[in-house]
Amino acid sequence: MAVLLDVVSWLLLSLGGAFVFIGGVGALRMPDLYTRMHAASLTDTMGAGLIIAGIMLQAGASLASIKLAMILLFLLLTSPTATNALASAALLAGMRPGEAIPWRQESRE
Amino acid sequence: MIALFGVFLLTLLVITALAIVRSENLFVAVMLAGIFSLLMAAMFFILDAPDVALTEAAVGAGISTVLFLAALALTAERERAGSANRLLALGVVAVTALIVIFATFDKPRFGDPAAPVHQHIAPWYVERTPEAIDIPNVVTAVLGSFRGYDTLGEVFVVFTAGIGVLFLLGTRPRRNSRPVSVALDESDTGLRHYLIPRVVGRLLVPFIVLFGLYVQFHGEYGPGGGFQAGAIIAAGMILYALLEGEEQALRVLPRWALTGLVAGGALLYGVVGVAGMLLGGSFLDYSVLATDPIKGQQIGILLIEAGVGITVTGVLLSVFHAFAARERF
Amino acid sequence: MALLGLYHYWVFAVLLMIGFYAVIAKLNLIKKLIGLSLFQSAVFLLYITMGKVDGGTAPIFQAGLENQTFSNPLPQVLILTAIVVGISTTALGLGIVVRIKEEYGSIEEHEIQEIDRR
Amino acid sequence: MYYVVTIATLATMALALTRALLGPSVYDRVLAVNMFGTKTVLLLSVIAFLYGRPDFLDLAMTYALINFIGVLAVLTFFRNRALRSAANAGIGG
Repeated sequence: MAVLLDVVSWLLLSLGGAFVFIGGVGALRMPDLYTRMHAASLTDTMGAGLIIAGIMLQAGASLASIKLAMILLFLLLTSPTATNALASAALLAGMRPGEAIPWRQESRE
Repeated sequence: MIALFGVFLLTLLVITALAIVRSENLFVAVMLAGIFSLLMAAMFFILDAPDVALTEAAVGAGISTVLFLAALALTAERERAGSANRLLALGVVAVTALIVIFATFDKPRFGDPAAPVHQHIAPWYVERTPEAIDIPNVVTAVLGSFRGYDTLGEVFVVFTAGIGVLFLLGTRPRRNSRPVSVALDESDTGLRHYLIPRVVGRLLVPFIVLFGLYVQFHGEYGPGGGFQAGAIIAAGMILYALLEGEEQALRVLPRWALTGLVAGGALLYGVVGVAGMLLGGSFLDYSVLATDPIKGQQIGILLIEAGVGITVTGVLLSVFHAFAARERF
Repeated sequence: MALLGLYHYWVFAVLLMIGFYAVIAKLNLIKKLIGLSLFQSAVFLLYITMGKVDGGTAPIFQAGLENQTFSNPLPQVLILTAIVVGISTTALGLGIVVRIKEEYGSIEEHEIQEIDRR
Repeated sequence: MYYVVTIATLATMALALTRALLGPSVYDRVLAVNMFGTKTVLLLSVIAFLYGRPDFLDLAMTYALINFIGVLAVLTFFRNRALRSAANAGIGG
């Protein structure tokens, strides 16, 4: 049972790590602000969720697990909100989605 | 392995610092300073200082960005081109850098238990804490009791800085100095029209204040204490002010209450010290506060930490309101 | 290992000098304040680095850590208070800069000096 | 295995920092700062377990709670700037 728990938790941790990294690459490589935002939010939802779930399995039923659950809850509340606020600010300043994407510009010409 | 993580973080720190100094857009510099603070907190944590990391987190994550942005809104967003004698400055910096780096070769090896810093009084603090004060967090014990006089000084510096900001920005500016005013009607203050941030933010405010109180009163058992708690509670109230507009925040916690907090916390600290004198001990000696000296120490630390937390909350909030009010004139 | 220890000190020196450069070479007053806080952070880092002990852990007692060595609590106490003092004094500095902007209409050092000379 | 997660997080931090340095717009930088903040939450919680001191999770909690105040401050900043320039245009016109 303990081995199974370990295997599952390591699996979650490495998957989470992979998602975090993929999101990071996306945030660097995507062509414009809004697509980058989409990539960055992947690290906060999938990545953070899987990693914290993995640590929780290691921590077992303890105060630490409750704290981790709270951290995940707050992350899931604040991070999409922050992205939303940022998108509002960018739209307010007149940035339109898709303008920086190369094929869009070609098709417009 | 963890040491290598530390090296990586330190390298990121240097890159960030260079970028901060190079960027001519002050807004970008402030954003990068936010990253710098995050890296600093992670570094403190790796170097076994969770208390310091918590302080950096509480101050750097919200308050320092908010204050710098408020100052930028009142001044200018861009640095004007042109610089002082850059070559001379670079020369001075290079020479000083050589001297400082030369001095590092004489420093004790990193992490050496035999280094002079660890010989003098620090081991005594670690040894004496269980028998004299009996709380798990040695940092809080040293901060509150062994070096309580020091902390009193620091609290008064924070107090004085807060009073200074109030003196500087509390007066009304001359009318002609700021011709443009942001005229708003009551329903349009803060971020009231941004539904999602408003709903989530309002939900979070009580949690932040509650967590601040936890940090305040859990400071004897884990990382925490008055300085961190004050910054966290102030951050929660600043969030409320950002969402609902500053007038609403001032209705909840009016200016006279803030001034009361600023003075009351420092006063509480001083009164605890004087109480020790009146009960037959010396200034800031808590052992006489209860019949059992250990109990007295714990009561004393609890009280002065509360004083610290109250003053820090009051000062940071007063400073925020002073800057925010300036923007509306 | 020796190089690792020196790296910590060198990063301190480099950060200190970056902050110092911003303070003396930049003309913008807010940039100077940001540089000053970088300088301050470098000093914080030095103190905490010196407090670290090999194999030590944070100086907070916990069940099961009876024979553990602890890192030095003293630098942590000093820096903890210094961070909060630092933000208060930075706020004071920003207040002064805002007042300067209102009186002179500029926050660039050479422009302010020019106005003063008139 | 904690090491793998830590390395992934640190690598992502480096990527986010690169995005913050490259820009191009200020919003990209704000996005990078926000992303950096959540990565710090993960890093701090993993290292707390790596050190075997899970009671230090309070730190990660602090960031999870108050990190987004910075983004809201940015939103307020841009909103007030837009209002100011609108008022300016009103006076000018």
